[in-house]
Amino acid sequence: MDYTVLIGGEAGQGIQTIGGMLSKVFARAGFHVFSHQDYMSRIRGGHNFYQIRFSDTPIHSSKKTIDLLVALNLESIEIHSERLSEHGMVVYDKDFVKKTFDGDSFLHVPFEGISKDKTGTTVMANTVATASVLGMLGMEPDLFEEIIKETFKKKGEDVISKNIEASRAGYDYAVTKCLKCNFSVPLKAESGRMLINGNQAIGLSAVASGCRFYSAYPMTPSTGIMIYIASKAKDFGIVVEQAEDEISAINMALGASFAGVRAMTGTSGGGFALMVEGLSLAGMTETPIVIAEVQRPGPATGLPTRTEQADLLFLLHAGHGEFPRVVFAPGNPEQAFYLTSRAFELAEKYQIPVLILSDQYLADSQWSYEGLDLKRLNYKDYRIRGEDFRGLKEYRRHQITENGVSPLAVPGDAEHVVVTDSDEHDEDGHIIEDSETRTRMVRKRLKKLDALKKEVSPPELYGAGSPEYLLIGWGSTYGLLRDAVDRLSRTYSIGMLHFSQLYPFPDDREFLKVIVNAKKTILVEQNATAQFSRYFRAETGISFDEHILKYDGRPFMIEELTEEVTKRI
Amino acid sequence: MDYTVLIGGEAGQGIQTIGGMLSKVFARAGFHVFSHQDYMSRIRGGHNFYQIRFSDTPIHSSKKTIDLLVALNLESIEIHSERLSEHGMVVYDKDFVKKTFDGDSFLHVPFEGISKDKTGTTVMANTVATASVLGMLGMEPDLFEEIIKETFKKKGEDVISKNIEASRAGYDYAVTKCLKCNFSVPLKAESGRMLINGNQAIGLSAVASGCRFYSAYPMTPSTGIMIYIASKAKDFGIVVEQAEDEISAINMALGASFAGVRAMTGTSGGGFALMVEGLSLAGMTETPIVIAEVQRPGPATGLPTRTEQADLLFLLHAGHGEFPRVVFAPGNPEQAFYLTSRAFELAEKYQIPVLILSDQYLADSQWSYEGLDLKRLNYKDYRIRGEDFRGLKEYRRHQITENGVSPLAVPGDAEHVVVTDSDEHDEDGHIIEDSETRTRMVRKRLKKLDALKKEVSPPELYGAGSPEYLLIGWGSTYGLLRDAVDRLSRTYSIGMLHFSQLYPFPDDREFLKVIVNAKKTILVEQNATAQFSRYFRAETGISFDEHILKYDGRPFMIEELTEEVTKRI
Amino acid sequence: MIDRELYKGQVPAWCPGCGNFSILETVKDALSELEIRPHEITLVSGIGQAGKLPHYMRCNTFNGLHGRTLPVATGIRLANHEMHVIAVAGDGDCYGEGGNHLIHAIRRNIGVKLFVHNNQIYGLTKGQASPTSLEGMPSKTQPFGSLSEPLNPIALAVALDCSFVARGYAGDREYLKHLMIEAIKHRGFALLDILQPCVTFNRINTYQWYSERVYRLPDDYDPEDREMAFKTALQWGDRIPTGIIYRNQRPTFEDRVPVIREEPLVRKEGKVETVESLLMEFY
Amino acid sequence: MIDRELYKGQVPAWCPGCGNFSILETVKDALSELEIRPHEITLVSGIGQAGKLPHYMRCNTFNGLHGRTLPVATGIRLANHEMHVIAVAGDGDCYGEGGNHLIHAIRRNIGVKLFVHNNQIYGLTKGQASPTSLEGMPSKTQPFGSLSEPLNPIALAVALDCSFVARGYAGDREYLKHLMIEAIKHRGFALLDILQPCVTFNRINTYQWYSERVYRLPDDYDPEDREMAFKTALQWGDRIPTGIIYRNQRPTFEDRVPVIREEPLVRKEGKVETVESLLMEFY
Ligand SMILES: Cc1ncc(C[n+]2csc(CCOP(=O)(O)OP(=O)(O)O)c2C)c(N)n1
Ligand SMILES: Cc1ncc(C[n+]2csc(CCOP(=O)(O)OP(=O)(O)O)c2C)c(N)n1
Ligand code: SF4
Ligand code: SF4
Ligand SMILES: [Mg+2]
Ligand SMILES: [Mg+2]
Repeated sequence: MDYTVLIGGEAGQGIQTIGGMLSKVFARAGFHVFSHQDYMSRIRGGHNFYQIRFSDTPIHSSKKTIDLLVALNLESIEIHSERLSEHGMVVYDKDFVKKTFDGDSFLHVPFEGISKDKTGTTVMANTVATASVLGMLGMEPDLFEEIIKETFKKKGEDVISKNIEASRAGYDYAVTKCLKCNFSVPLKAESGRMLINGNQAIGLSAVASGCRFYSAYPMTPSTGIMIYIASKAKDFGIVVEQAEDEISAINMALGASFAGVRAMTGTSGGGFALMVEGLSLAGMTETPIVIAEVQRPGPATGLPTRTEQADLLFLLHAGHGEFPRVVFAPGNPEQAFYLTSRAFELAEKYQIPVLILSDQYLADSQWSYEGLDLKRLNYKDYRIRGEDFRGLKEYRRHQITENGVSPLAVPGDAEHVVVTDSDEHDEDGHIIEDSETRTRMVRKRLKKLDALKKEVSPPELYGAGSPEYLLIGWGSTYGLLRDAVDRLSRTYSIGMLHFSQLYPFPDDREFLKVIVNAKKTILVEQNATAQFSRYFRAETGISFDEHILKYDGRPFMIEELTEEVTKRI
Repeated sequence: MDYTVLIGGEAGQGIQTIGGMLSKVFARAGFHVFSHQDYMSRIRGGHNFYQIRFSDTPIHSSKKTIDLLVALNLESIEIHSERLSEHGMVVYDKDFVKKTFDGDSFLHVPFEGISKDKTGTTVMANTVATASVLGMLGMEPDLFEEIIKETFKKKGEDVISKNIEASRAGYDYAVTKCLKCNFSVPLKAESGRMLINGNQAIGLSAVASGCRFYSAYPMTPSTGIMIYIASKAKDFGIVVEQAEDEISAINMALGASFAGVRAMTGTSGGGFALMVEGLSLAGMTETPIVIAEVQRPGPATGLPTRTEQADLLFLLHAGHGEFPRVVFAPGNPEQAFYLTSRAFELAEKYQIPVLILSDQYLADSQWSYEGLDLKRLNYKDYRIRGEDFRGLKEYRRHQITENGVSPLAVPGDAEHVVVTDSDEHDEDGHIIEDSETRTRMVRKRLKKLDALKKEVSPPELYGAGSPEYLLIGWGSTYGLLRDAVDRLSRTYSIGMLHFSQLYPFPDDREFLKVIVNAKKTILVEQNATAQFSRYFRAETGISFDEHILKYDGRPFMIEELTEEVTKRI
Repeated sequence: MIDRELYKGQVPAWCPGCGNFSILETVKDALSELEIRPHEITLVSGIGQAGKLPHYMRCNTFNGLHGRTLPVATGIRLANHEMHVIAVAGDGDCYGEGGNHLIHAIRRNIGVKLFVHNNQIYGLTKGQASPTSLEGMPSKTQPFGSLSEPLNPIALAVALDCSFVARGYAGDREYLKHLMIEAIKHRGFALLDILQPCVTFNRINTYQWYSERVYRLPDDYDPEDREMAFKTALQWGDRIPTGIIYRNQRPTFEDRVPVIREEPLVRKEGKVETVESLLMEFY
Repeated sequence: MIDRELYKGQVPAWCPGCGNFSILETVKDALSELEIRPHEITLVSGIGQAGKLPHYMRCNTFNGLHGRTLPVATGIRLANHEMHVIAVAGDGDCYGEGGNHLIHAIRRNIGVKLFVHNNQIYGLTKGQASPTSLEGMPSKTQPFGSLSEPLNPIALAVALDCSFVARGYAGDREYLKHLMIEAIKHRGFALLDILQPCVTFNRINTYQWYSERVYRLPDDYDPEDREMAFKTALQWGDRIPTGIIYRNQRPTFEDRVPVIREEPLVRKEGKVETVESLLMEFY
């Protein structure tokens, strides 16, 4: 079983509500779920959609073919019906769509009518729509009712019971009327799965990793991280501050970090561009900071609500002067969860900026998991505080040590003063100009890279052990590459090499063998210039044989990708 | 003949006045001159120096060995006297230095005393010092008197005659007292040479290339460009605006360019970091702009008055999203002059940002030339104006054409409207979100790179035709590499490959043969991580054998470099 | 009067009922009345709902970055001061991200007109507090509501001696047109802050909220009296004044830059031949 | 009183006679009198001559980027509001490059004290006009002199309802100390603009120029009267007032962020164990 439901309509029609509820039902039922969102940069009108795939076997990407189209307007039918599978169905409310379709594959459900009928208002039309989908799929209505109860808990019994009524009516209507529905969804599993998207995973992990300060300026598609952390600010004692601009956001976070707390900021490409001077400041003052950059297509404003992977080279080299950094690009929410925690760990341990490179596709895609392991997040406080600080005989913020890491103390906790400077400085943190100190300080800072290269894990190899055809990618294409390997491995000896820990390039270069031994290496990227390929050649001198590139702001559908790969084989 | 004069002292003592006058005298006398400056980030006190080398054969770098030290304070003697050549001399005023030196190589000249004596004030001490150097060198005093006349023309006859009197007295004093002086400077040539530094060359070329608008925020070591252009604003009808910050500076320049004039901005690394979002905007709106980035050592504030080449990778990849750019890194003022003009040409022809990457060493170093050829600057107006614009039937700012270049018209000159957008847009410049237009527009913009690769010249090969040892460099190390080749070619088959047109990498890759055939390639760079080497490997897959790196903020002295090269051979 | 059809642009992507519609229509009215043709004006905008306005018109347009309207507008105006230049910005755009440029554009007194669609919210990014949001306004990124005192752009501008300071209201198109016309006719920089209901995200400052409070300044109000203007600027709450709150006649930036006194920069002929003399200075 | 020797730092690299020396000494006086020990205070500075001050003291120091003192200071203060935080900035630093942060720090009313060394010039970069330079002041980068109206930081702050606004003069150390002490004792954001002669580059606003004009506000001046404050703020020319020009008692930002009400953020214990509950929300 492997079905895709697409909910399409105008911004403001409740696509996210329906999509969110349905994915949750599927996950609770124990299925593997993958959803992604496609929306325009406007608040009302236009055309948006939410696509959910669910299956009883693992899946990690979206399909082109859809099985059930929930059309909230006519445009959705016009745009998406050609993607319907053989037994695919369209469910719509002819009053919304203002047209009637007679074909077998069309089911009219009076979303608003039923809502009005049962509850006196049309506001529960989305509940009706959601329930009718479940009815068409032949799933039990109980999980949805459970979710309704949770969702509207704060709104009171009346709202809950009305929604349940509307839901039952929608469900029954669909079950009764959809004679052609031919879906066979297995019974739900013993235990449900969790459902989480990329932004939530980063936010959750930040909270779990002891992030105490988050300052940012709103910018799609990164705002979800801020929203998540803000929602936990009260319970977890976090200061979340919306800064006046991105320059302020990063400098505030650096101030908070200097003062002794774990600090983070998040933005997208244009906002990150404004943070670049601050990034260099983090490098010079050796102030730990975690920065999430959630990419969207550029240049400039570009396509602000869509996806791209075109800021890679920019992030790798951003900032004037030379300083160590770490760049992660998680491939899915699970990796985002573990790597964000690693980002906080490395930022503090090495007193460097750590960048998390995500994108709109990852940010807004939901993945389902059995669970995430909190025990894998090992929290260690690398700062010298209280008694420990007071116990020091002397203190030099930028003391030169063998591995380049100086003691990082919390100012105010002892009588020692903590001094740092954006100018080149001596071990005490005071401004200098002489050649010798400069040289030693440059070496001290860059020395950290030696250890960092060992902290970084090599890429993940998936599929055939020594594949003839090797797909290479990084960041959010992870699921696509895996699914492509799964699909194509029936025919070919094929594997995937996926990079989520991008920089520094790992010391352990064992994995290069797989590349050298492959008959053909095929790079897959969501940009127009094959940036990773360039980075890889800069590190290794090796070029990939083929590039599959996409830069229209939309993610690959799995069929699209496998077709492209097949062409290149 | 190949002498070096070093003037050392505190900030504010007039080092620049003396150094400036002396270099001018040497150049007018027809010698080859090379000078560089070393100064601290303070206005008074500390230790600064100005080093001038002059010779009757071509020279392009500074020597470690100095022949004449003009010490304005004791520290200058302490720091620099160990660099004196065998017959080297120190000239000082024991009242400044507050100590007397008896050695043969020391000459006390009462700079202030003579000035006071002859003119009643001490203000002409610098004139005395300058003249005494000329006396010691055994040069004629006439050129200096000519220069005094020009310099003080506006201040009136009295100032001129007093300065000349002071100068004669200083000159005579030195000639009479310096019995050990043993310099043999040839007679002056028929015609003098011009003397120009990197910042002036960029500024001069901007004016000559029709730059009409320069907006910037002051930042050492780039401010000299702004000062030069500002000094010509009145005569050449240029608007020079000091913006409130660098973000404003670049956006203003883009506005002016959109409105129809050639526009430029300049800054150093930290200021450039703030311009990165604007750079991306130039890319998206296809607005021509020239940006000079005059590097200093980073990260952050670093060493604000010193030199480094550590922003290369940053500039090559700066900006979110993908768009074409050109990056030049002139090797000397002459190249700066021609390449700045080329920058304006290419920026307008292809409607792209063009970056000129300089550094403090180039900015403040003076080179001497017979002349610069204005005819090599071919000025062509690529904008559609007036009649031409009015004559168009229709107009689309971002029209898709075969080579990716759209018509660039001056808004207001015709009834057609000119529309551009930082969002992805259609040919008319209006915001779009669809996949097809996006893809076409990305291709259109990147298409320009094909032609640009042909506009760019391959690197300059100097020395042996097919050298065994090949020095590789870019930007301001040009003179050093050439001089090193000259020095070492007596012993080795050695050559230089120097890149001044960095990006795009030229289509014509003939020159790679020299690299492949060399026994050893040695990269010379002023940074700690061999950035050019990384860039080169990204482009070609080729790695260099050796790296000579310097990152203390000071330029190489030629002896230092040849010694290092010899070690690596 | 020019036919308003001449300014017709793309179909707006704003929410039905948004206050931006009336601002858009009023801009057209004002231009039509002033007989400024589409190619004689450049609209500069940033990113936000307000920033989309120029696309819904037909005229020269530079739709740049969020927060950077004023520098771009300044550059355009310096290059061609015969061009009318209007910067269209959101409150986040102009008072948040771009706050610094506002201060310095006011100081320059450059002949750019700034129309701020002040909806007291970040519209396009879905409802975060803006610098003008009321204290305590809750949002998803402000866990404890907006904690800062709202920015008073009018008081700020009066304090900086801005040469034209006005407030309009999207719900009073007639008066808004008058203010736009006065702003455009004014020599020097003009700030026109326009109260604009955002029907989707701002549930506090609604049409009703504004309509109950907004009033037109009386005819005998003297905008040249700076202290009075400051007092008026501080009025915010039960009564919100609209009109020209402050105005003075100080010289414009264009007046003070000698090189553009005779003709716009964009029309100056190059004098490349005279560059020869510059070369000589280096000998 | 704490021994001033405790604050002794590096040897200043300022020009002899620079007004910064007396500001430096006065900062030490004020801290000593307030008995704030070096580790109990963090000085945050940017780049410029003023920005070097913390190096010439001994205390916690974050000498960051040009223009970015206030965001860093805000971050420090939010993370640890038991720390005294003073931002030391130049006029270019704070009113030019960093103008936007000033506006928003004032709105936040965060307990950071901003001391601006206002020498009406860019000192460290050798004499370009700053936002407070007098109109017409010539410089090498302003071919026609400074063409903008000088920024009046006091009026700006009063307009933004800054909770403490004062002007001091480097040539009147006694009074300057008083103002510094009052600023530090004030709850909330304090702007102290300090007139500081730059003996090398500013040949207009010299010690003499200031001394002839500067006067102390009379004892009966009421800084709580905002309109009066605005009037006083506009005084600039023959008579330049120094003293606390405006003050109010509005709540501070720290007061309004609930999570730090009980203890500073930096001393909060992590509750990683309770994260388990967050995970459950995703099922
Ligand atoms: C540098 C940068 N930061 C953030 C954004 C995201 N962004 C787009 S519009 C906007 C705010 C919109 O609010 P406002 O300016 O008030 O305009 P409105 O939509 O309310 O008209 C933001 C934060 C951006 N485009 N660029
Ligand atoms: C981003 C950035 N732009 C420019 C500079 C160069 N810069 C250093 S100090 C300074 C101005 C100094 O003036 P001010 O802030 O008034 O301080 P002062 O030296 O007068 O005390 C400038 C422009 C910089 N360091 N960083
Ligand atoms: S979100 Fe608000 S401001 Fe934006 S279009 Fe909708 S109503 Fe208007
Ligand atoms: S340049 Fe001016 S501000 Fe800077 S140290 Fe010298 S006198 Fe002081
Ligand atoms: Mg708004
Ligand atoms: Mg200053």
